[in-house]
Formats: sequence, structure tokens, C-alpha cells
Amino acid sequence: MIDTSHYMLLSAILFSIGSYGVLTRKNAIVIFMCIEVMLNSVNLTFIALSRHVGNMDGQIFVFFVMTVAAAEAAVGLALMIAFYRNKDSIDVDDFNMLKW
Amino acid sequence: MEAILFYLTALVAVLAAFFVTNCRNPVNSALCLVTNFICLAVFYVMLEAPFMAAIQIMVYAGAIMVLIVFVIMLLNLGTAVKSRYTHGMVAGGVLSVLLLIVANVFLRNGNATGTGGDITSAVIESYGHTELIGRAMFVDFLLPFEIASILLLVAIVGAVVLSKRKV
Amino acid sequence: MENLAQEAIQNVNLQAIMPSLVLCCFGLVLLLVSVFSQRGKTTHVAWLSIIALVVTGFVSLSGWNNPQAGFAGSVVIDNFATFFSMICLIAAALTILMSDDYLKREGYPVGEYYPLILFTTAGAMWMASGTDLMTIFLGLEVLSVSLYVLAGFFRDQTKSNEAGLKYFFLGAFSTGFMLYGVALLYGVTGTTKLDGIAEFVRSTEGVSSDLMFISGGLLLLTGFLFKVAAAPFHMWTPDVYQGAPTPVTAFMSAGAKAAAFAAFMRVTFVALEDIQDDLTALFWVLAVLTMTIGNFIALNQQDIKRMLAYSSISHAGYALVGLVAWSDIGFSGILFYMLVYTFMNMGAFAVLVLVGKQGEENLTVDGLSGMGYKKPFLGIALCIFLFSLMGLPPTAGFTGKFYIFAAAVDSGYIWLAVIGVLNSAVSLYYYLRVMVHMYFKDPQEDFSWVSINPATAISIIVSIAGVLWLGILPGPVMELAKLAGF
Amino acid sequence: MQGYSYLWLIPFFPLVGSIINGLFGKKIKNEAVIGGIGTLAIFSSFVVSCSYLIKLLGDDVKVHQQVVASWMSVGDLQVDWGFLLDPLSALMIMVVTGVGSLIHLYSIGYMHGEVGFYRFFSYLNLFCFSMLMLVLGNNALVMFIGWEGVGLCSYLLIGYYFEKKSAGDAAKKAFVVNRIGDFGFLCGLLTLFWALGSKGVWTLNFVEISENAHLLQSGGLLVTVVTLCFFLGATGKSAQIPLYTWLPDAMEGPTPVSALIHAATMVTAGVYMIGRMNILFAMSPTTMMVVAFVGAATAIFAASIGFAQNDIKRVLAYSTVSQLGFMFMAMGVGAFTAGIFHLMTHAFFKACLFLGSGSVIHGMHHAYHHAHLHDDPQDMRNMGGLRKFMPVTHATFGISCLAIAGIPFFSGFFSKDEILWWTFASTRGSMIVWIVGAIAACMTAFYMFRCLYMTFYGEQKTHPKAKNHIPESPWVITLPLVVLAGLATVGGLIGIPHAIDVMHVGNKLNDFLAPVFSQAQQLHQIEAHGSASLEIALMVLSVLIAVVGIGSATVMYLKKPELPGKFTAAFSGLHKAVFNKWYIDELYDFLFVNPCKKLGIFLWRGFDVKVVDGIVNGCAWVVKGIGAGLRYSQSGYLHNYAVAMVVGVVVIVGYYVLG
Amino acid sequence: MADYLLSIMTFFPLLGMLFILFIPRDNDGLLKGFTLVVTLITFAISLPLAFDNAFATSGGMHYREFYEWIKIGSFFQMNYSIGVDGISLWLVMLTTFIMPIAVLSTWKSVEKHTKGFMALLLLLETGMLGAFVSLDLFLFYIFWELMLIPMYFLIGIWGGKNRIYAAVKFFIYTAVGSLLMLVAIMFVYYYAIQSGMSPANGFGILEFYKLDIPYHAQYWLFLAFGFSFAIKVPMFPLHTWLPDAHTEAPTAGSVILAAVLLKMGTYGYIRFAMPLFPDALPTFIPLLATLSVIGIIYGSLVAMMQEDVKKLVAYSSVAHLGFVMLGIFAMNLQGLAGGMIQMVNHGISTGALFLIVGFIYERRHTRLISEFGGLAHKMPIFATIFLIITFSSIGLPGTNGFVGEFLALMGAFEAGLRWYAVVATTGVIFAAVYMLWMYQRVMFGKITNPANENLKDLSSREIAIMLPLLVFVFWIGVYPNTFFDKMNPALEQFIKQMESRQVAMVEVQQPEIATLIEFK
Repeated sequence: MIDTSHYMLLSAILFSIGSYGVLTRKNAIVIFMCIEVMLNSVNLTFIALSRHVGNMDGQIFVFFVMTVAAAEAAVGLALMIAFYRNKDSIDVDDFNMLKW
Repeated sequence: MEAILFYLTALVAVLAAFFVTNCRNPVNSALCLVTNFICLAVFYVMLEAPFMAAIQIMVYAGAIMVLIVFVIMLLNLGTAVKSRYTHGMVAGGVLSVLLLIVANVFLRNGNATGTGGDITSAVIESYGHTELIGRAMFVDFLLPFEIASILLLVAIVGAVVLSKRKV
Repeated sequence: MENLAQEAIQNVNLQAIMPSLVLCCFGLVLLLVSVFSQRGKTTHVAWLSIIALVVTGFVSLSGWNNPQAGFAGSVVIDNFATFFSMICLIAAALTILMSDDYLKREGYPVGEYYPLILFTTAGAMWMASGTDLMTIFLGLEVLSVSLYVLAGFFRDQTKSNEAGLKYFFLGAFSTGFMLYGVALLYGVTGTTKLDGIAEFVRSTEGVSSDLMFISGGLLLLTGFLFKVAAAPFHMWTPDVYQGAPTPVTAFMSAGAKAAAFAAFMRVTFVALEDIQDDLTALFWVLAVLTMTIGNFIALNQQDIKRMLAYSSISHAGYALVGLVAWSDIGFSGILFYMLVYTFMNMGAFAVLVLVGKQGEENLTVDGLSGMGYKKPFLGIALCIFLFSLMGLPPTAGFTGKFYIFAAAVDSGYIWLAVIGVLNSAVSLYYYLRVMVHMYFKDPQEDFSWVSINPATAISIIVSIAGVLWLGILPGPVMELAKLAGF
Repeated sequence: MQGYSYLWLIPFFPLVGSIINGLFGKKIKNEAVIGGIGTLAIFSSFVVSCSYLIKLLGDDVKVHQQVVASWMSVGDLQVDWGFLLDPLSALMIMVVTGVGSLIHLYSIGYMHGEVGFYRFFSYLNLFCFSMLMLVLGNNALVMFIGWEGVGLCSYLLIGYYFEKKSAGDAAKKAFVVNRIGDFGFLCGLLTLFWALGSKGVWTLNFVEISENAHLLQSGGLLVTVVTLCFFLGATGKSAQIPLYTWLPDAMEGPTPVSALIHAATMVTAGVYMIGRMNILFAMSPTTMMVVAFVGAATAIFAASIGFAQNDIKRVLAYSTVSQLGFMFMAMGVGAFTAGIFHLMTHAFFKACLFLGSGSVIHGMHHAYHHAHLHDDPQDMRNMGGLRKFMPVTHATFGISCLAIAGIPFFSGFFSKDEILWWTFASTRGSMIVWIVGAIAACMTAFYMFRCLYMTFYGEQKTHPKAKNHIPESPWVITLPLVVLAGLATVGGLIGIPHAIDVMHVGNKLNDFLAPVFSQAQQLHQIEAHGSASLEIALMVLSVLIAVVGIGSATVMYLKKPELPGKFTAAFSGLHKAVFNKWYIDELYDFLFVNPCKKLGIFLWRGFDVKVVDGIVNGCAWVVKGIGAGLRYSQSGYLHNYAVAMVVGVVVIVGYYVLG
Repeated sequence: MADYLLSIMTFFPLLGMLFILFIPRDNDGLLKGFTLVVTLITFAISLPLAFDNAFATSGGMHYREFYEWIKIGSFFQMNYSIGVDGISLWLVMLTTFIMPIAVLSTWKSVEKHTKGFMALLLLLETGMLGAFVSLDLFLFYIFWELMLIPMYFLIGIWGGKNRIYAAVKFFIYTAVGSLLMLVAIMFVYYYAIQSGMSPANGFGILEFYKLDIPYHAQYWLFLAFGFSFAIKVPMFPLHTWLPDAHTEAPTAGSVILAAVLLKMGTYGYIRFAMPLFPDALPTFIPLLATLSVIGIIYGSLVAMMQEDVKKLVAYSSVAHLGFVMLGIFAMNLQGLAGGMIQMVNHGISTGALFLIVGFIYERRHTRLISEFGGLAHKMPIFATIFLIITFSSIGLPGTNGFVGEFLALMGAFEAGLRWYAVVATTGVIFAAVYMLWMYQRVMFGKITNPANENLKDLSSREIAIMLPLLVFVFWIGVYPNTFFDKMNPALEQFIKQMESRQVAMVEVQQPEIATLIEFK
């Protein structure tokens, strides 16, 4: 039986890596994937903790997080496509029309 | 035995995540992401949440990843990736390390005190994970479930509205 | 199995979700209507959604003074929820009123727009009435996702796409942090129900100083801080507000902000009550930071939408002052302020909607030169709203600010109040600048393209009425705000 | 009219006259009517004054007050519109109204054909009103009204020819310099009110002041300060060093004005004021000394300048200043009566002189006008030998010259002589003052006769074309001359010094003014002690002095006209200095006026705009600048925003976790 | 009627403004006529106050009106509580009196957007009257800020070429002060509540007078109030908005600004700052008195060198208000009465001066002194009136100026501000210098500038504008008791009230490091 803290630490590492990706990558889709990594790390935490505290709420939450992820994926990708149509790029550095 | 499995999977998961952030090619990133998802599914199983593992595979690896890869192909970003790395790398690295340290500290010094719930592995054995999930979902969290449906609806409508070519 | 069904039924209390339920039903109906209605004909959808909102308004008013909890404590309709729901409904109604002609002008007469607004509002109401982090989280997501869509609604305008994308990425990013916080709280307390958390913290020794609990709470709050555009999570605001369709911007700045504050306050005052001292200190800093950044950057803006975005950041700062005060006055102060802010800001944006040309390239400070003489009504209206945003009597902006700062002074945060008023002194400049161009400069162009359509006119008039009414006889509403506080 | 309840009529008439002329003069047009109204107004107050004088002579109560209404009543400060009639003010109103009426009459002729005829008479009446308020006021504030009122009128009348820049400047200078004096007056007023008030008596009423003066410590600092302040006021009004500079310039005004205001009445206000407050002054020997010395200095200083002036009116102006110096000498040494006496006689002969000069100027002007020349009608170098053209003027002018020179049995003789006697013999007197006074007297005689000769004697230097068209003035002008000359001759007889009082008529004036001055003089043992023989000796001496002065003048300007040229050649530097009035105006400009202007400019352009306003705008600029800087934090790049968020999270959470 | 007199008077102009909105905008004459009528009626409504002997008999508040306005349980309560006493009486009268004159002055000078101009004037009048009569701090603050808005537009729209800068400067400068005051107001209120005052009183000052706030708190509160009022007065060195605002504002604007708005500051001191924080007052008197005296000298010197007549008058206002402040801080009857009457005087004289400048500006469209000269030839009536006003502003005895200055100085002198008084007295010299110099350069001399050759003398309308002012110039100068009689009881009561709080004049307490209750 692996102690919860291991899972927590692992998820923390994954979370950090995910945020690192968000901060460094320029390709919108990759950034989105990094966000997915973050959400998954959170899910891991939830499930680990739900076992730890011994109720199902955490797992239900994971369930909804997945839903949210799906919804965001749909909308986000749609937005990217729309943008790509206009600018022929999904490099986030090209989102620089609005500034200052 | 279990420990070894855990550490191996953890290693794979971390590496996968790392490559998600560092692959030159988005497609590779996507594949690494799938790997990462699968590792998590393994963890879920180890955490006595087989149903979640299944969902994980289906929803994520199945739905979301397909969607992502599909989009990658659609925008044929297969190989052509413009400027890959950013000047922000250092900042990003430093910050995420800091984040990790902070998280580490509060994970070490904090303690999950909320133990003592009635769901023990014995209970899971006797009832079965899926039923417990179902019960929780439909008895305690009925409303969120409904809201989730609205959320998905909104997402669908939104996606349609946004990607329709013309009015 | 049937006992499961019975248990499920026992928890159901439709009363407790009636408003959002009604709204969603209308939303679905309207979705169908808009799907089957002829291309480019959306006016009837607009008016139907107005009806929807009005009906919902009446429904949710029924919740005043009879609290309804339900669904195993995952939602409650109390005065607090009702008050904020009303704010969101008003915001939505005004938005829709100013939308119809605007969409036609910009060339997107898409019926789905209105159901999306309704769903957004529903999400906002869930945020206001949710007592379970799960409900709040999902409400937040409904709100956000539909706002991502609405922000990027003009899919052929790069501006709009960019706004949508920025909002989306940063929103998702902050969601990640927020969720992590929720997870931690869950880990510490074993529940996601707000009162459950509070109860656990009170009953168990040392939780309120437990690092995991504190950081969980803070991470959770960052999510809300992002939504209310408090520094340093404010940076999406200007870009998104500038790029998004103006009515949507209006709704984001008023409705979404109000909803975020609702959830923010509920979580803070119910679940995190026990780390008050830590939080007030944090809010003090954030409030000062937010209002200062907002006001200072706004000084040099040319684009009015962007300027109003910064101003809305600073107003979030003022509202945070009420949180710092952490007293009944402060709480109800925020409620009142949100209502006031809805009226004045929506009004201002409504005027901009009318004044803008197709593509809104002319919505710059210079672009308004002499507007006051060419379009007296719009000029005066905008003046009233700007004076209100400045916080000058006899407008609602003044009473609202007074309420908030009075709370701060009452709790002894003199310096905070001083900083606040000095900030609003700074803010005078950029609001005045608009008026300088409207009245003190000679018109460069005749605003011939401006045609005042009834719907938008109504929204402006309503806003004016609200601003003046809450400015001159705020008593009754303040009373309501008082009752709505915890 | 029984009682003294009609005192208010005295200032009232001129006021009415002024208002009528001021408002309707323009419509009336007819000079005779306007002049008539003006003259009638002042003449009727002259009549009233006479009646009151007679009444007062017969009355054994010598001090009468009449309160018309309350002016200000604020707590302790109760000020009334009240009038005070006592010998002193009675004498003054006689002089003012009397000389005033004559000069009004004179003006009808002199101002004939002026555009602003009505304006002139309105101002003139207004002046009389203010002067009478000054004289009759029963408290310091009412006096102050008159005090500033006469200032105002002199401003208006000096600026009468306002299109002449010099006139405008002179008017402004006069008022401003007077204001400096008024500053002193006000300070004195405040201090006195407070000083007495702190002793429990809140009053500004002269009678009450003199009754309660004893509350103040005699010779104490307070009373000295008060009196010095008042004296500053006096120097301003009466053109004493250091504030005399405005008077010569004031000659820009029409000649009747110079006669009335700058010779007979207004400039003597200072003397009157000291007389009014003699009790206070007597209490402070220091002040008395200052007064005496300032008077003496002024007397000799002004006289010296009088030597080298060629403008007939300026000569008279400086002589006025110097005569005023005599009066202050008198006041300073405690010879209050003598001072007032000289005030009166001086009013006669100096008015006469001015009017005479006016008549001359009138004639010259007429001649030049006739010959279409634009020479200066006031320059004595263009005159000479006028006696055959204007005999009356010449006669009266001559008499007045004798009077001012102090030739025995002319009025000037008695008054000046008494002054000198007091300076010599008074307990408050001093040798130096006497010597200075004597020399000044000598100089006076000299330059007055210089003036007389240059104007009326010698060969005529007038431009040939104008030579023979110099007419004698009409009767309205000559009549006042005659009357005044007469007064200048016999006026002195009311104050015959005891020493030479062979017919034992007694010194009427002394007895008359005794009620006002004797108290102070007895209280502080101020008296002139000395044997009659000594007095007579001094008298003779002063007569000799006068004769010397006249003689030398005769020699230089009648017998050997080339001498003056030689002298000026010999002492060219000295002459230049004197001719330029010792460069005092330039000095003042250098010391006060220009620095003030420079300071003003600096404060405005340098300090106000740059520093004070600079700070204000600076704040705004800084704020805006900060804003402009912060603006670029909003770079528009997603990454920066995300970084900001993470930083926020790390800092916030880290603070609580690590801190 | 009498019970609601003040309300009617205050809100009548507002009513008029609402009506104006329905008058067609191109009907110039009607707009102006209507506004004139409204202001005249307002004046008529206010007249009973002036003739009411109650003021002469008791110094308390009269014509009280009290209604609960905003009442939020325990949070806070604001009341509509107004009244007038001998102190505010004459300022109210001055306001209602000056307004018709201001309106008349616009007859020729305002051509564009007449409608807006008139509407704003009426709004402004309501604001000013409200500020003078309100006895509830919150209410006062509302009117106080309300005055800013119309003035801002008056300057900004109808002003000269530098108007935008002037308007914005005026607005922000004044607002900064008042915002700080707002915090102070809140503090006072909650201090009162926490010290057990019934919330029913709301922000009523009459009750607040009774509070005894600890010294260190009073110190800061006085600072906040004083700062805000000092800006409005304006006191050196916070005066720089004034010249700009005055020069740029249209004639009517300058007149009102000078005649009434500046009085808000001085009135604020008497009504609020001093009686609310009497213990802190002595600490500040030396500073404030010094500033007033500096203001007198400084204002005069700067005024002396001005090239623009309006700027000159503006700076002279700084000097005049220096006298007012000095008188007020004397804290004795003479001083206060002098200060009060000097407020009215300044309103009349300086108002008249601005009108005069307006007259020549209408004719020549310039205000530069160098442009003029020799006007006395062409415009004798103008010259006369100008002269009288000039001397009233110099403070010639017999005109109003003297009474005020003299009493103020006398008060200061007795109060022990002796040296301040002496230095201030030199102000009378400078006043003569700059006013007469200006008068000489404008009116005297030959006509050098051909543009002045055919100037018209004052029209009957313009004379009609000036006459009432001239009447008061002499009335106050000759028989000021009319005003003192109604003023003194109130002032005496004021002094009593201050003394009852042991205000020890000019003996300075050193402030401790002031920390308010739990400064956060």
C-alpha cells in the first residue's frame, strides 16, 4: 500500500511540469496539452486523497474535472481553429494585437 | 512489488509529462500525453478506483486526445512548428521549481486530517467501486451532475458557433 | 436499487434551483427557436430572452427571505444568492438589450448568442447560490466556457479571436490552480461542502493553521481573484475586454465580476472564516495593488474599452476594500457596490455600443470629440455614468464608494480608505479626459452613423435611472443589501 | 440754532454739492451754475462754521460732541458717526471753509473752459467734505475716513489732467505714499485701541482717549510706539521726511488744487492730528523729539531744494514742505498753539502765493495761447517784469512773500517767531532745532524773494511774440487774492506774543486754544521760560536773518543778475544735486520701488509659476509617468500574463508557507 | 411656507433647470430671460431671511428642517437636516443676490450653447445654497461636490483658450482635498457612534460639536478638513488653480467663483473645521495665520506685476481672503465679524471687478493691460464705477472694503496675532499700489491703441448690473450694523462654544505622534 504522500508529491511534480510547459511553449495546442497535464495531476491528487480520507467526493470531483476538460477542449480547439483561419498560425506570440 | 510498480509508473509518467513539454513536434507531445494519461490510469487502479481508471482511458485518451490530434492534423502542424522555445524558459523553469518547492513544503508540513470516512477498501470490495460512484453521484451530487450536462451543452453550442464557416 | 432512487429524490428540492432551472429551460427553448428561426432574424430571440430573464427575476425574488437549501447541501437560495442573482439578471438583461442591433451591425446576427448569455447567467447564479465547491466550480466553468465562446464570438475578427484565446488559456490555467486548491482543502477536511469545511475546521484542532489548509484556501481564492481581475491576476482583463464584443465586455465586467465576488465572498466567509487574519492582510495588499495598477495604467489609454477595462480593475480593488473590512458593513457594501457598478458600467458600455462604428475602430478618446453636441442625449448619459464611476455625488458611484470606504473606516482601516480616495482622485483624470473630448473639443465628424435604437436606449435609460436612484435615494436598496449580507 | 446739533451740516453741504455736480454736472453744462453750486455749498458751511465759532466763543463749555448714528458696533468696538467741536476744530473748520470758499470762487475763473469743469468742482467739494470730516470727527475712525478721503480727493485732483502721464503718476505716487502713512496711522490706531482696551477702556473717541490717556504709562514704550505710528501717518499726509516726495509732484494738479489741498488744508492734517492727540504726544518725550528733529530737517532740506527750482509752483511746493517742517518743529517742542497758529497764517499766505502763481500762469498761458506758442507757462525763466502787466497779482504776491519771510507785523512774523522762540526756550526745545530753524527761515526769505524777483521784476524774458498779451486776471481771481493778502497781513494779530504786546490785547489765540492744549502742557511741564528781553532779542535776530535772506536775493536777482550763473558755475556739482532735489526720488526708486517690482516679477514668473505650480503639475506629471511606465507591463504576450499569475501564486502561497 | 423656506429656496433653481431642459435650445432670449426670472424668484424667496429679526435675537439655527434620508439600521444614517444662522445667512443672501447679476452679465457674452450654460448656472446655485444651509456633514459633502461639476463645464466649455487645462486642474485640485475630507467625515461619524452617540443624529454637526475627540485624532482630522478648505479658499501655497480658473472662466463663472465658491472654504473653516476640532485648532493657528499673511503680501506682490487684468484680480483675491482667514483665526468677535463681512465684501467688490473686466473684454476681446489706456475719455461712466470699485477693493474708509479689513486686523491684533496683524496691514499699501497702477494703465493717459478709439460707454443693462453692487459697497461701508446685528449673536455663540472647549489661543501644544484608533 503506497502512502498518499507519494502520490501527492508525484502529482505536485506533474503539476509543476505542466505549468512549466504553459510558461515555455509557444504552440497553443501544446500549451493546452500542458494544461491537461496539470488537470490530470490534480485528478491524481483527488483520487489519492479520496482514498485517504475515505469518501467518494474526490472521485466525483475528478469525474467533473474530466467533463470540464472535455468542454474546454472543445471550446478551446474551436477558438484555435478560428484564430488559425485568420492568422494562419497558432503561435501564442501572434496573439499580440491587443496590448498596453 | 507494488512499490516497484509505483515507482516505475511514476518515472514513466514524469518522463512523459516532461516530453509533453519538450518535444519539438506537437504530435509527439500528444503521444507522450497519452502515455501520461495511461500511467495515471494505472495509479487509479492502484488506488482502488478502477472505474475512474476506465473513465480516464475513455474520456481522456479516447475523446480528448483524439480531438487534439485531430486538430493538430487539421491545422497540419505535424512537422512545421514555428519558434519552438521561448526566452521565457529560464523564468518558466525557475518558477515551476519554486512552485514545486512550495508545494513540497506544504505537502510535507501539512497533514490530510480529514480521514475517517466510511469508504474503506473493505466497503469497496463488498459493494463495488462503480456502485459507490453512482450512489455518490446521484444521491449527493445530483445537481453538479446536471450542471455538467449544461456545461457540455454550452461547450457543444460554442464549438459549433465558433467553427461554423459562415453565418 | 429503488432506495437509491428514493434517497436521490429526498435530496431534490426544486425550490432551491428554481431560478436557474427556469433560466436553463428558457435557454434550451431559445436554442431551438434560434436554430429553427430564419438566418439573420434574431430580434425575436432577443426579446424572448428578455422575457426569460424577467420571469427568472420574479422567480428568484420569491426566494427572498425564505432560504431554500437542497441537493444534499450543494445549493442554497438565500438573500445573498438572490441579491447576486438579481444583479446578474439585470446585467444579462441590459446586455441583451444592447446586443441585438450591435450584432447586426457587426454582421453576426447569430441566434445562439442569446441562449449562451442565458446559460452564462445560469452559471453565475449557481456560483452565487452554490454551497458546495463542486457546484461553485461547475457554475464557474459554465460561466467561463460560455464567456470564452462569447468573447471569441466574432470569429472573423482577429481581435475577438485573440480575446477569446487569451481568456481561454489564462482561464484554464487559473482553473488548474483553483482545482489544486480544492483538492488540498478536500484532503484536509474530507469534504467539499463549505459549511462542512467550516464545521470541520472548527471542530478539529490546529486545522486553521495547517499549511495544507491555508495554501489550499489561497489557491482556491486565486481562481476567484482571477475572475474578479484582481492584481496580479488581472492581466487578461484589458486585452479580453478590448477584444470581446462590447456587450459581452459589459457583461463580463458587471455580471461575471459580480458572480465571482458572490462565490468569492461565500467561500471566504463561510469556509475560510478561521484564517481571517491571514486573509485580510492578503486582501489589504491586493486591494491597494489592484486599484493602483488599474488607475495608473488607465491614465494613458486611448481606446475607451481598454480604459474602462482598467477602470474595472480598479473598481475590483475598491470592492476588495469591503472584504478587507470583514464586517457586515463591508459585506453588504460589496453587494451594493456590485449593483451600482452594474448600472454605471453597463450604461457606459451601452453608450459605446451606440457610438461605435462597424469594427469599433473609432472608440478612442479622440474619436468622441464633440460627441456631446452632436448627440446630446448620449453625451449627457455618458457624463452621468462617468461621474458615477468617478464616485461623485449625487450618483450611485458615490454612495457605493461611501458604503465601502465607510466600512473600511469603521473597521479602522484609515490608511486603506485614504489610499482608496487618493486612487479615485487619480482616476478623475482619465474619466474627465473623455468629457474633455466630448464637450471641450470641437467635433471632427458628425456622428451621423449613430442611430439610437429603442432597445439600447432602454438599457441606457434604465441604467441612468438606476444610477440616479441609487445615488439620491439609496436607502431601500442599501437596506436590502444589508439583509442580503451574512 | 440752539445747541450744537447741526454740526453735521458743515460737512453735509459740500457733500451735497459734490453729489449734485458729480451726477448732474454733465447735464447742467453752464459753468456759472456749477461753480455757483460748488461755491455756495462750501460757503454755506463757512457761514455755519462762523455761527458756531461765535457761539463757541461765547460759550464757557468748550468741548461739544454730536453723535449722528452708530457706525460699527461689534462687541467692544463701538464706533459712531460723531462730530466734535472744540476750539481746535473750530479754528480748523474756519480755515478750511474760509480758504475753501475763496478758492472755489477763484476756480470759477481759473478753470474757465475746462472740459471736466463739473468734475473739478465735484472733486473739490468732495475734498472739502472729507477735510471737514477729518477735522470734525470725534473719533479716530471718522478722522481716518476724512484722512483717507482727502487722500482720495488729492488723487483725483492731481490726476485731473489724467491724459498727462506725469499727472497720473503723480496722483498714484501721492496716494501710495499717503497709504504708507496711513499704514502707520492704522497701526497706531490698533495699538492704541488695544492698549487702552487692555486697561479696560475700549474706545477710539478722542475725548475719552484724552480723559483716559493717564492709564498709559507716561513716557512708556507703548505710548511712544503709538505716537510714533501716528507720526508716521502725519509725515505721509503732511509731506515730511521721509515721505515728502509726493508733494512736489502733486503740482501736476490745477493750481487752485495746489493752493487748497497742498498748501492750505490737507497737508496740514498731520499737524492737526498731532494737535488733536497732543496729550498722547506730550506723554512721550522721545516722540516729541523725533517730531521736532524731523520737522527741522524737513524745513531746511526742502528749503535748500527750493533754491534751484525754476518752476514757480515747485518752488512754492518746496516752501510748503519746509513751512510744514516749521509746524512740526513747533509741535515737537510742545508749542502746539504756535504750530496751529503757523498752520493758520501759512494757510493764508501760502494760499495767496499759490493763487498768485496761478494767476500768473493763467496770464502766461493766455499769452502763449494767443501767440500759439507751447512754452512752459510755469517756468520762471520765461517770466520777469510782469508787475506792470498784473499789478494786483504782484502786490498780493509781494505781501505774501513778506509774510512768509517773516517781516514784522505780517502774519508770518508772529507765528514763525513764536515757533523759533519755543524751539529756543521750551522745556522740550533744543538749540540745534533753533539754529536749523533760523537758517531755514533765512533760506525761505531768500528763495521766496528769488521767486518774486524772477517773476515780477527784472527785464521780461517772455517770448517776444507773447510779450504784450499778458492780461491781468478777472475779478473772480483777483478778489480771493486780495482777501487772502489782507488776511496774510493782519491774520497774525490774533496771536501777538506777550513780550511785545504793548497794547495789552493779549494773545487771543493762546487763550482760545488753551482748553485743548493747556492740560497736556501743564501735566508735563511743557512751557517756554525766558525773559521778555531775551524773546525780543531773538525776535530782532530773526528779523535780521530774514532781511539778510531778502537782501542777498535782491543782490543776486535784481542788482547783479549775472551772479547766479557764476555761483552755479562755481558749485556746479552742488547746484546739480540741489536742482535734482538731492536725487531723493531716484534713491527711493532704487531702494524700494524697483526691488518691489523685481520681487513681484520673481515671485510670479520664478516662484509661483515655476515652483508652486511646478510642484502641482509635477505631481500630476509623475503620476502620469508612472502610469505610462506600468502600461508596458501589459505586453500583450500570453506568457507574460501566465508568468505574472504564477509569480502571484508563488509569492502569495509561498509567503504563508515559507514565511 | 416658512417651514420649508430653505428647501424651496435651495431647490427652486434645480426645478428651473429641469424646465430649461424643455426650452428649445436656439431660443436664446427666452433661455436667458427664464433663467433670470428663476434666479430673481430665488432671491425673492430668500429675502425674508434677511428681514427676519430672529437672527438678531438668537444665534442659534433657524428655519431648521429635519428628515431621515438614508437609514441603514446600525450601519449608518444620513439625514436631510438644514438650517441657517447668522453666519450662513449673509452668505446665502450673497449667493441669491449675485446670481441674477451673473445671469445678466451673460446677456451679450454667452452665444454658444446658451441652454447648457443656463442649466449649469442654476444647478450651481442649488449646489451653493445647499452647501451653505446643510447641517449634516454627508449632505454638505454632496452639495460641496455638486458644485464642482457645473463649474467644471462652465470653465471648460465657455472658457478661454487655455480652458481645458484650467478646468481639469480646478476639478482635480479641489476634488483631492474634498476626498480626504470624506475619509475624515467617515471617521468622525464612526467615532461618534463608537462613543455612544445615537445613530439617529446621523452626520448632524450640531451634535458632533459636542464630541470630545482625542487630540491626536483631532490633529489629523483638522488637517484633512483644513487642507480641503484651504484649497478652496485658496490659501498660499494651494492657490495656483485660482489664477488659471479665473482667467479662463467666462465672466459669469469668474464672478460666481470669486463671490461664492471661494467663500465655501472660509465658511467651511467657521462651520466645520474649527468647531468640530477645537482642541487641534490652537496647534494650527500659527501656521494658518502665517499662511494667510504670506498670502496677503504674496498675492499683492504677484498681482502687482500681472499683465492680464483678470489674473491681477485673481491674485488680489488671494490677498483679500488672507484678511478673511486672519480675521477668522483671531477667534474673537471683531475678527470673526470682520472676516465674515469681508467675505461678503470680497464677493461684492471682486465680483464687480470681474464684471468690469468682462465689460471691456466683451468690447475688445482682450484682457491685457497693455492693450488699453485712456479709456476714461471714452467711457466716463465706466471710469467712475471702476474707480469706486477699485477703491472699495483697496479698502478706502467709507466703502465696504475698509470695514472688513479694519475689523479683521483689529481682531487679529487683539487676539495676540499682533505681528501678523502688523505685517498684514502693509497689505493695504500694496493693495493701493497694484489696483491704482492697473487703473492708471487702463483708464488714464492718452488713447494709444486705435482699437480703443470708438469704445461705447456702459449700456443701461450694464449699469443696471453694477448699481446694486455699488449700493452695497456704500451700504456696508457706511452702515454695516445692518449686517452685524444679525451676525453677532451667532458669532458670540460660536465664540462661547469654542471657549467652553478651552481653546487656549495661540499657545501651541506639540502634537504627539498621532495614531488613530487602531491605524491599519
